[in-house]
Amino acid sequence: NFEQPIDNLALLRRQFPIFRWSPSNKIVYGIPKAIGNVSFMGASTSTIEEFNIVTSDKIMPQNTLLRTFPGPLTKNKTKKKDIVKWLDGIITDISATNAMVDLTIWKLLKLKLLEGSTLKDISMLLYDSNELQQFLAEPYQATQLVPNAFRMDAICQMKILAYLQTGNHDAALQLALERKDYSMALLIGSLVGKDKWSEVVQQYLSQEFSSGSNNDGIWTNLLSLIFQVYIGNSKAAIERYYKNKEEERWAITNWKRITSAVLININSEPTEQGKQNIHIPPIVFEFLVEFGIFLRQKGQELASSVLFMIANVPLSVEPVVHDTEVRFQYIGARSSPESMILSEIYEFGFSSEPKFNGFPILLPQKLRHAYCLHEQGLSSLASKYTDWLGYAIKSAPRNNISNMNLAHGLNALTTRISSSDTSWLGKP
Amino acid sequence: NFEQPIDNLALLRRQFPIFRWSPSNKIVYGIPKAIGNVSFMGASTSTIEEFNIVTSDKIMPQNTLLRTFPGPLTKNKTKKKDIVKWLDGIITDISATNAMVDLTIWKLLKLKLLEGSTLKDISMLLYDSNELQQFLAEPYQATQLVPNAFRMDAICQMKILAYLQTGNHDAALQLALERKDYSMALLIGSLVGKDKWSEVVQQYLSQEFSSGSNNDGIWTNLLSLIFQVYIGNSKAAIERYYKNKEEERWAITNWKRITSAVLININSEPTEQGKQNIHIPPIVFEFLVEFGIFLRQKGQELASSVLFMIANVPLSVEPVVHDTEVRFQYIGARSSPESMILSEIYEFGFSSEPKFNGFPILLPQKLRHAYCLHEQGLSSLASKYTDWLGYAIKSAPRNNISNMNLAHGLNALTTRISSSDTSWLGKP
Amino acid sequence: MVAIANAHNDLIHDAVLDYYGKRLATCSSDKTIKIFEVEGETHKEVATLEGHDGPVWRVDWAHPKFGTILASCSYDGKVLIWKEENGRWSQIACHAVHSASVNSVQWAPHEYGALLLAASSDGKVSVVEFKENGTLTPIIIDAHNIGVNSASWAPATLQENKPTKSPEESRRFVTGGADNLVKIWKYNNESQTYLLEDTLQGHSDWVRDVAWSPSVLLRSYIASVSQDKTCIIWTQENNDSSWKKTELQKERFPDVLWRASWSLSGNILALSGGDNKVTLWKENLEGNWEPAGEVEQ
Amino acid sequence: MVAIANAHNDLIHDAVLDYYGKRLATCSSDKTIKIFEVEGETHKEVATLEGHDGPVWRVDWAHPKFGTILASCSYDGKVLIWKEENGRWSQIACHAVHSASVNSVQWAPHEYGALLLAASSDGKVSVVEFKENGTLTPIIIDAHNIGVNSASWAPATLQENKPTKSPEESRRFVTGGADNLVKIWKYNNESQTYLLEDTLQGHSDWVRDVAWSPSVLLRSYIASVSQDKTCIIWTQENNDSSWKKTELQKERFPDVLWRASWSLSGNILALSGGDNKVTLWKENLEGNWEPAGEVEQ
Repeated sequence: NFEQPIDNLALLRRQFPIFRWSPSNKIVYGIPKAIGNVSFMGASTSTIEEFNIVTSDKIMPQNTLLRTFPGPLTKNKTKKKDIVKWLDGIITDISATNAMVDLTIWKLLKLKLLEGSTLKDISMLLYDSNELQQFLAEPYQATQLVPNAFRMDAICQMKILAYLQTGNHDAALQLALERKDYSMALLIGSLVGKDKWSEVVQQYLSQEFSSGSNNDGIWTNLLSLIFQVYIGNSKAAIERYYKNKEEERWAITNWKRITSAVLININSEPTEQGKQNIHIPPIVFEFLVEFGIFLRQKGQELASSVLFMIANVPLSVEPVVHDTEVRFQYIGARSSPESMILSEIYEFGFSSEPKFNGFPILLPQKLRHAYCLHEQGLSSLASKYTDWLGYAIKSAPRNNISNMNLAHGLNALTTRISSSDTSWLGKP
Repeated sequence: NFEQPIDNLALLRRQFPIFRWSPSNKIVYGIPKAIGNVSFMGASTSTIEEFNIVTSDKIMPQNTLLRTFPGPLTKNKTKKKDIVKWLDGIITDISATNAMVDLTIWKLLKLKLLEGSTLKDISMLLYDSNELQQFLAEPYQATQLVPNAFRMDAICQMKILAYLQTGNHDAALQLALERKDYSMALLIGSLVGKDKWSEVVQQYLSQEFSSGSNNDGIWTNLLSLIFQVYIGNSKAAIERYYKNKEEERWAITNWKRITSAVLININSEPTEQGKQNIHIPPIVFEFLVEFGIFLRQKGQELASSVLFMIANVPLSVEPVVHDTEVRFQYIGARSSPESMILSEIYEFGFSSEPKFNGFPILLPQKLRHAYCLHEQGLSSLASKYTDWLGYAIKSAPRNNISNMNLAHGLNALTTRISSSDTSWLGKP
Repeated sequence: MVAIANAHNDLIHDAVLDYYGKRLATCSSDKTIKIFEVEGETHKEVATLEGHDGPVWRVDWAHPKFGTILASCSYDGKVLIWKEENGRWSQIACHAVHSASVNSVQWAPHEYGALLLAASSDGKVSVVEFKENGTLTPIIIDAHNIGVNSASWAPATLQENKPTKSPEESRRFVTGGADNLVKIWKYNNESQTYLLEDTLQGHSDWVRDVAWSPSVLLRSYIASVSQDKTCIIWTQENNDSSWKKTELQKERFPDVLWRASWSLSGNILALSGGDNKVTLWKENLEGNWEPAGEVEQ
Repeated sequence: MVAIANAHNDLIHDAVLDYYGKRLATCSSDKTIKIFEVEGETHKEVATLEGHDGPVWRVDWAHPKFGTILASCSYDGKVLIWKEENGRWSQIACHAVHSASVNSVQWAPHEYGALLLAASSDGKVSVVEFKENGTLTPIIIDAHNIGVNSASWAPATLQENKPTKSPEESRRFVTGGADNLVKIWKYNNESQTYLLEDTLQGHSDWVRDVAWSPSVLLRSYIASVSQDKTCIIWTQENNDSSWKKTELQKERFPDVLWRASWSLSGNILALSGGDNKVTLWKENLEGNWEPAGEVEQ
């Protein structure tokens, strides 16, 4: 575009639409009647025949979430079953509007609030393994057992024992692998530590399962992952996905099925009565967090949020675990109304913990929630939030920048709400 | 023996030797000259021609341990290297006197006091695995690999994956075992938990190693034990020895070799400078304690003491672990001078712990130590112990029965020491 | 709804409501500014402000705490300040530091005082403070070669200062130029001027408008629209990290995008396009921008 | 070393030193008791006590806090108490509750007062307290059928009482009988007598002597020696658990074992055998008993 700089002359030839928000929550706009340039070199005339002034809710799409959400959620006051009921309605609404929308997060939050939910429920939400039952039900023609693998002879076995009695793991392992005796190699690997164990598992799976199966990738990867997770080696297992493009793609594509398989393999403990939260064993927690970090770093914000939510990671400015920069601050894109509401429900799920007092990081998002309500013309709901926030700010440290900014923003909003209430266009 | 009760007439026909200790630490004795009955029905005449009165040390065997031991050992005062030196002397002495005596405990205490000792040193003390090196050095004719074991086909593999995705461990494990694919069975076992894992390990070892080896018992038992210990399943592994007589015998006979094998398989951590105690991982601690309990319950007091000592179990009236009645109160038979001294050295090994103030349970044994010294004519050493005990009792709770008895016994001894000192037979 | 018909006879370039939504100012290629008062469903034209020598591009109302004050900018290179007292409008100041068309004018967040930001085709932006004693102390910055089309203030936020000092305001604004660039500027206390903080490349033709989202406290959002028929959303996590670029939609718009305007909450972005449409946009949960309707006449 | 020659002309059954080791009492089938005073390497016979009508089996010195007092027991069924005052010996009491030979006599730990334990061939043991007013209040217990050969006090120890009360003494003794049994007796405050606490079976012939180790605070040790040529060590972990039996050595001794005597610390056990030998024994680290020498004339 080597056009000579011709100042804003273009503006003189075009009437474009005018649209302006204003601080008063009112909008002025004017749309030209005719499209395209005004008459060629002729006298310019505006085709905006009329300006309209309306309140913003008149032209904004009604946001059902914002309008119906029973927030702000308050410990000891809001009832879980009310939120569950609300979630049910929203889930029905969304799927009626758009069958393609992924409702995983909404359904996960519902499960987390519902009494008696199990890890199996969460697993089934991510991947309905019932479809596998049919495959499993197919009769299997047991073939004659014909030796097709290897084990060590007696002398080798004695050598293994001797190596172990001298503490020489490496030599023992090497001998077992040389003789392709993977059972023995796995046992020795279990002695040496997580890293060695993982290495042997990986080697075994890739050697013994590389042929014959038509989707070997999933087969080997998923098995390997499950076995490594349950020996507490999630971090190393997931590190592979960072290094290998193919496995990275596989992990991103199949994150739900992977997570489902890990969750369903948690040995069910006897359910403790009155226990609110589903208990996640530390080994599985490690998997959820490490996989969540991986997905986040590959741009899968929502998937990573789901994993963090299953793991009950608190929303915070602190990194999820100490050796990463990844933080779980909001659910999804924080500026969206969905994010506000999901984060608030998630936060509420923690309120059964005795000392829980809310996530400080959510305060700005709640202020934004109030702005959005105000903008949608839902002033009384907005006031509920500003009242709630006013109370929260009072009990927060004063000389904290973020709280100072919060107080400033809250003050601006309350001023606006009260001035628009008394203005001639305000609601009665 | 249907002999008519004939009162003590037998006494009238026999002159037996007279020997009496007395509270004064002096002894009176008279030995008859002639042996056997006095003249048949004849006039009875004593053949004790003479009574001798001597101080007890004159007829007691000199106890080198008691005489030379640099006790009482005092935190911040006694030097470790002095005890190590003394132990060296004692070890030389004992082995010079009796080559058959087991010096394990003495050498173990020395290792525990020596800076820079490693778990490998302890392992080698229990069993010198160097003798295995020769066997390992023998050249091994690698034979052609011929399939002699089994692995699943592709369909089976898919079934395993499907079972795991539905969380059905049992079915997956059953299938793997049916197809004799132990590698897969072991992997699945690792998912299910310690008990299942142990079961599979056991099944695998007994199936795959029951033939061809000439000492399969040791082979299978020891391997099985090592693998179970390192997955944290020592308790279950050792429970087998209680149930199976043959394994019980094997475990009792080979306790040193077994313990050595477990210790040498601890993955060496980088040695922390200035760390006094050898670090025992919790998993191995569990083994040491459970195996120690087993040995104790099978009457192997000293062996069990060695295990508890390696595990750094404190001497206490409390059970070693909560689910047993077994206590580690003293090392060996508590009334023996060896036990006193070993316990005191063991106790001293803890004195590098900042708040350690001695094991209260050792106070009575130390009082006995003082009595023994007094009896041996080592009055000034005895006084060192009574002084030490007097101080210790002052800082102990007064209304405790054991302390009241202790104070009473200490008082009796100090009275005796002072009265024998001033008596005409006392030392200058 | 209030409908005001036939405000000007020539092209109309801007229409702005005041803080309370009671006054509307419009401006036009006919060189005039008109003031309407709206009350309920009625309105009346109360003034026609004449003073510019060329088309008037933009107008902006000052915060009511400074009085009823309007700023305007024009092709004639001037920024004029207008004030109403006792129902009478008059020009109270003229800010004439630019040598070519002044394309945008915006009052700063009221917390900073009566501070005006102007962008000009002479390649410069100026920030001028109207002090109580009537003096003007303009800061003039070379911003974009060829010309600056638009400039927009960031909302007022506090930032950490040196450990010993209390927090200070983080005064920033964004500019969009005929060099296809978007630039971020920040006030520097030591040099007493605005320094370039970041240069954002993304457009392939003139940047027509830039708008900094008024929403405080969460991350910063800037929308830039261009002659290249695209809108880019620029986001910054904290006040000091780098800016991330997101295209509003993958496909180009049918025509040039002229203006961008954020709703008060920052929740909705309105774009004025050369295809005569005003389209609304919102960010969804996944962080993608999706249509939120279209404004119909 | 002090050597005292030819004390009696008939069989000698006992020889006992007093608390300070300054006086020796011996007793004999010649029905007399002799008292020797020892000083340095010298000794002199100071008294011959006559009063029993048969062989005198055992003598025992009371604790010096009660004065210079000796108890003796005899085939004549009597226990006599002797006292020295101003260098003169006299019989001060006669305890004659038994209907057959009294085979052993022992003063209780001095903490309990002047309490004497006697064992008789009439199958009974008696505990008699010599009160300050001169009265005797004997407790008589059926202990062993056929006859009791020996009885020995446990050392004085305190035991827990009811939670609200202060600790009480645990008064116990052991008896060995012609019924091959060893029995443990314990004083019961309510019934004001000694009750059978345990019966220990292990010997296959008359138990000739029992000796309770004087060592307090660790576990209790009792040695019992028998006509069956064995010695058994009975141990009890706490004052209330069951007794564990250990044979001193696996093989039988060459002849009957007549007497057992513990050293003050409990560390050494001396056994008098029918083979004319006094052998010494000690417990080793493994809990086995091993020889610790032999006493030579």
